Amino acid sequence: EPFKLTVQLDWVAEPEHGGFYQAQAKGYFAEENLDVTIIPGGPNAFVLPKVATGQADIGQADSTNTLLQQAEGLPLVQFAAVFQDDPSGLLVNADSAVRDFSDLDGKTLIARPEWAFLPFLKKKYGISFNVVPQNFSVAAFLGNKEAIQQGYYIAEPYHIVAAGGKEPRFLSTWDAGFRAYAVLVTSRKFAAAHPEQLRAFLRAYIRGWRDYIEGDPTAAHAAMKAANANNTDAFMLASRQLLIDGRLVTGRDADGGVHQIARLSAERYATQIRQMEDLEMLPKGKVTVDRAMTTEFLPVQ
Amino acid sequence: MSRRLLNFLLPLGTGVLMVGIWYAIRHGLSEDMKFLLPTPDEIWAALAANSESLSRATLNTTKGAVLGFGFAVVISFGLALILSLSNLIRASLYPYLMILQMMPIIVIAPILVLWVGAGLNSVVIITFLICFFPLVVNTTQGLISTDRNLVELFRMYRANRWQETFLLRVPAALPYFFTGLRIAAVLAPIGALVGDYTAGSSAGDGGGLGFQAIIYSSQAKYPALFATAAVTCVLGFVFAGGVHILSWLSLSKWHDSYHRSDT
Amino acid sequence: MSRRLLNFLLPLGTGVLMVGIWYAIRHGLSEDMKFLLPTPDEIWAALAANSESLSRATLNTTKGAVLGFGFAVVISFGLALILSLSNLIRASLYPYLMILQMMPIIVIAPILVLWVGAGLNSVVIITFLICFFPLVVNTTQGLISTDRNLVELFRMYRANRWQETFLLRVPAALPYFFTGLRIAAVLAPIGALVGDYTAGSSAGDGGGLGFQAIIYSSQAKYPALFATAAVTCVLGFVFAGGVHILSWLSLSKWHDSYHRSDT
Amino acid sequence: MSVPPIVAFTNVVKRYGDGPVVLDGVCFDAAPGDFISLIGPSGCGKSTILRLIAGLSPVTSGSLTIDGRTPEAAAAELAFVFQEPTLLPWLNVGHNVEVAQQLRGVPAPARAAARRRALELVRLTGRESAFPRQLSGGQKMRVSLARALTLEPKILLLDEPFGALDEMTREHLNEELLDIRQQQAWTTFFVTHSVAEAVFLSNRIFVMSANPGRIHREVQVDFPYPRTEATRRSRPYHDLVSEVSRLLRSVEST
Amino acid sequence: MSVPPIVAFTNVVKRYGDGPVVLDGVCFDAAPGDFISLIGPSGCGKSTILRLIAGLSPVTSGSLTIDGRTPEAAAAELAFVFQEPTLLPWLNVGHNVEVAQQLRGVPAPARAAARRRALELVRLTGRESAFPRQLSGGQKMRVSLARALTLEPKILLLDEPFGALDEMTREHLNEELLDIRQQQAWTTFFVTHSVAEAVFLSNRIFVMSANPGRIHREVQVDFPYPRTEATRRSRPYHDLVSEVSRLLRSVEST
Ligand SMILES: Nc1ncnc2c1ncn2[C@@H]1O[C@H](COP(=O)(O)OP(=O)(O)OP(=O)(O)O)[C@@H](O)[C@H]1O
Ligand SMILES: Nc1ncnc2c1ncn2[C@@H]1O[C@H](COP(=O)(O)OP(=O)(O)OP(=O)(O)O)[C@@H](O)[C@H]1O
Ligand SMILES: [Mg+2]
Ligand SMILES: [Mg+2]
Repeated sequence: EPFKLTVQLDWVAEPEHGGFYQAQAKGYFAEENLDVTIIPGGPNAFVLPKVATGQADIGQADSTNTLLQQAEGLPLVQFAAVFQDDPSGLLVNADSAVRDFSDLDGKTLIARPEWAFLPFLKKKYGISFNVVPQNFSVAAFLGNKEAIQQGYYIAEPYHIVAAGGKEPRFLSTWDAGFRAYAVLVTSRKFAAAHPEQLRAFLRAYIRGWRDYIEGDPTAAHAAMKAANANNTDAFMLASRQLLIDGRLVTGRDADGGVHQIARLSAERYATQIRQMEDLEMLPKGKVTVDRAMTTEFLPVQ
Repeated sequence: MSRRLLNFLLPLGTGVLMVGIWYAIRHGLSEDMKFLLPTPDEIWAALAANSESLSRATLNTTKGAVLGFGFAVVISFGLALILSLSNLIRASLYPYLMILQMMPIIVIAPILVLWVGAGLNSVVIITFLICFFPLVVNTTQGLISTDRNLVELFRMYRANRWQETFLLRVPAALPYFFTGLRIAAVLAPIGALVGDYTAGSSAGDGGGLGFQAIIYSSQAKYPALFATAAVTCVLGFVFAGGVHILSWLSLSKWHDSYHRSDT
Repeated sequence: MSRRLLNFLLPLGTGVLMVGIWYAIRHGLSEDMKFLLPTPDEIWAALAANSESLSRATLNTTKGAVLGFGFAVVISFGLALILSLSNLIRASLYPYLMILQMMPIIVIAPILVLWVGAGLNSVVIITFLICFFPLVVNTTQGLISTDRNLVELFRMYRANRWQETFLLRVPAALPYFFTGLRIAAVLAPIGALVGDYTAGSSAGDGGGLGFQAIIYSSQAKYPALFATAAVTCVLGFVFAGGVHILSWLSLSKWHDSYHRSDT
Repeated sequence: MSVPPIVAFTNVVKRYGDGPVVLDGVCFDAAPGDFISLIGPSGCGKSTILRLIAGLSPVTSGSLTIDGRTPEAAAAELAFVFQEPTLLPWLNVGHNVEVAQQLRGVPAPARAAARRRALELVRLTGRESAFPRQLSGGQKMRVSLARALTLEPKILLLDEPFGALDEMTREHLNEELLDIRQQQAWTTFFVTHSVAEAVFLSNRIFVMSANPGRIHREVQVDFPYPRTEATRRSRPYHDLVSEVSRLLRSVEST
Repeated sequence: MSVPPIVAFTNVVKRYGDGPVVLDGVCFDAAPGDFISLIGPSGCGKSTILRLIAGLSPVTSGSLTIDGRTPEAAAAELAFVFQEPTLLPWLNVGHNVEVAQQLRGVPAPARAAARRRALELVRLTGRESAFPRQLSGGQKMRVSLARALTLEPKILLLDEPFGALDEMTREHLNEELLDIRQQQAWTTFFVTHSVAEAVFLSNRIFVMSANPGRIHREVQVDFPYPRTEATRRSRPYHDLVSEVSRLLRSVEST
């Protein structure tokens, strides 16, 4: 009898969830004897509290936010990467004078106020700027040539162009040395109780991603369209292409490649934790690498 | 006759004026801002183009709004009856009702989602929370504003609590009650919308209008976004229209608000 | 005497009861859900720990709430005066006021931000939009519910519009007006909060309570999040307290709602 | 007294809140079947006495018992026509008349019969479906009276029920009142400004003085019931009316 | 007629909405200074006539002019005591009395003097700061009367102003009314149910019949003004009272 497992997404079904949907559509989960239910997210998916309280078994989130919530005592563990780098970054108009992070000094940024990257930028570049909340809208960006807005590398640029705007320039977090992951998390309880199922899940998930970016994405796209009527083929294809070109799944570093899919690096976590401790976002010593993440469910290389 | 004509013409006139202003503002906007304010025909087109997902979303939001509004009416009515009993009860309970109303949705949403699950349940509760307060406050005020002479009449005939409440205070409170209802009717659809995008779920049949609004907004589909808003307004008008009719049926025969001068 | 004592004890009693229920619910929550509902003392500690940023945020939100509420009172009063003039004017304007109220904030926020800039301006406008409708509806209903005999008295003495309005209709509408005010007072702080997290700005002194709430919420700092909510409630209580006092001063001498029975 | 009093005032003092003394040391016993008229200057406390009996307002000091009980406990057997017509604006005339019986739990069919009788008595048959705001002042007062007459109370309190009525309707109602009283044997308290009416209707008249309100003098009216047009034309009747008028004048000019 | 009429009814018909005919073919002219009493059964349209004159309600057909103008245009020179005391509940007695003058734009110091005079007249000096809900029925009516008396109107409409008052206050006010009238020369329309009062005060009495309301008969009262206690005791006065009473009875029994 297949093992039932629920996955809570952070947003509505889009190519950033390609790995899940391809694995689901192609039956990879079933082959591992898993019965996976994918719950689409949205503007307020509350992924981490849901996983922490057992309302979902696995969730997708970003590593910084997860570290913060782990520091507050949520019994979570990060156990695989979705993206080797969190694709959240800053969008500026193509012909804006802002080319570099240091140019942000004194500017106004439209971003989620809670985004850890913001204090990081201030500290690293010794700059200051003003933050206005981003409400999932690109209006301000389209309406104001000077706007600087938080966006998702594989989504907002496409919509801006589709709405008649010029292709924006993307200032990425990784270029600033802020190496956050998009990750999968589960609760400590679930990890302790079902290690084999998590391993099986990751095997199928990695297969799914690999198949999605290297093979034919039609199956995943059909499934995502069914889950989210707002998806168009054009968008999904473009988004997938950005995801491939940006090497988000496979890794941008020299050692990148399909073997890197879902891998997490303890060293990068150590760096991230140190950075956040320096920013006083995390109390010193409150979160340790081995409490925060584990690689034990990833396939052995 | 001519007055009856005016009754149609004036609202029509302001309607035309509003659309005129709309076009004028749009005309005045610089070229690269125009997208912010789609024209009514663009909105209409978007409505047609997205009719399938919008009608599904509308159905979901309507469910949330109707249920939330319904619970708000019933529960607030009961609460108002209790609150109207005495000053002391008001002093004891009112602060907690205020807290219920003042709890930011952002605080409530995660608790709700974890407790009753994202989706219709949460949407109904949030709609309820947004609608119930104006109803409680108005109905209570109506119940305690009953003409003292009439109250004495009932006391004198030793009306029991039930009779005093339902034969006297409730009918006397109707003008206030309908005022609250008029407010709540307009809050119900936005309540459901807010509920939807703070604690809705796209699972199953794809969320309601709040979900759609966020998606359209994030995809810069402004005509569709405005179409969503338009649908919300229509929903609100249907609610308000219902309240209007009920109010007319209950009050027009006797209440001074329906009789400005005699002829 | 003993009644006066009861006047303190009963509210205190329900207060204790509420805190009891709070602890009971928390106690009943499974271990891994407890973080969702911090205890009052945890909230208090978070309040103390974050006092600096919270007090700055409170100041900002208070500004937004006071200004938004103030504009709502003044403008809705003026609007109600216009709406009370005739049925025809109501039929012509009311739908647009409803639309104003029903426009989802999510549609308005980006437009506002582009138009008046994020920050205090936008927060004030959003607070205004959230507060003004209950005020307009209640005040209008009050103005048109004036006792017909008194209206005839004024007509007979050929009172001009100004006199009929300010010497008759406005005082007669006070019970309704204060009912609206009681609702708006509670909506003002949450209005400012919503305004803050949809169109606020961290410029200068770092945003208001809405900003803080988002940050605390996303970081699972629940005690601090509840502390934010508590501060919002206190703000609301201050507003409501002010309205309560005003209402008492204006109505206690003559309105039936303050005279249940004579002694 | 052989029969125990149905209403007993002993040294009753009444103040509203911390206002001046409105009634001061009011003492009297009313026997079952008494028809007591209260006359006196405006503001002397006539309505207040009725309100105390009805239990609408507590006495400040002294004691007041109805049938040996407190007014609150007793008043199930009481009907009151207030000085101002107190109609429910959302009910039509018919329903307004029925409402007192409804409060007493009388079932709807029985109510309809009483309603028709009472409306006929006050000559408002055919106005059942009018709303209070469509009535003249006197019509409203008559509806209010009809409402009280649908009950068969032990104590009937009438606060100037005929003040707004023309003489003929007034006389008609005076006679009807005495008629029904013969059958139902109420104890009646009747406030009026017409001395003639008081003398015609009552067996006892309390002439009150004001500031503070006191029962200045009680006048016994010994004409036998039933009283008729003939009573009205009799010499002793006219003499008594003159005497009470003189009493009233003496009270008011002090 | 040499003097042009100040109030002229020509074939006035009145219906409220699509209700029955309330007034049917009412015709009369009132000369300046006339004191006209309206008597008739309850619901015959007395209050309606006053409301038409005050411009509170439009005539359904026929014509009605005040000083040659429409009632709406003329009414700045009019005072009206409604059948029910119509006080602003949020104002104390003093302010309620002043409000009519305030509407006429009289400055505050002048108002205070008129208020004091009027309150003294209705014997309510010292109750300035009471609120309407603290007054007795007769006191409310007197405040309402005092309010009208602060004006110096050309036309005074009084709808049973003394119905709720005791005889002595009533006579006192009757005499005061005639006194002030000597100085101010109002045209007065006076609704009353007391034939004696009507005869004492007026120079013309309209006896009305009901269903539909009509002026059944006009009675001239030729006693010279000023009228006094002596008038009240005179033979012709008593005869006229009896005659009018008879008229009224005949009207009502049809
Ligand atoms: N607003 C109204 N709508 C409908 N009918 C009305 C209205 N006002 C009065 N009527 C009717 O018109 C008739 C005359 O009323 P009006 O008040 O003039 O009588 P009245 O002579 O003053 O009687 P009363 O002595 O009882 O005061 C009555 O039958 C009454 O029912
Ligand atoms: N609710 C109240 N609060 C304060 N004072 C009151 C109240 N009701 C009545 N009074 C005062 O008590 C006194 C007696 O009032 P009451 O109504 O009994 O007089 P009344 O004899 O019925 O007069 P009238 O003939 O004018 O109706 C009056 O001076 C009045 O002002
Ligand atoms: Mg009285
Ligand atoms: Mg009348």
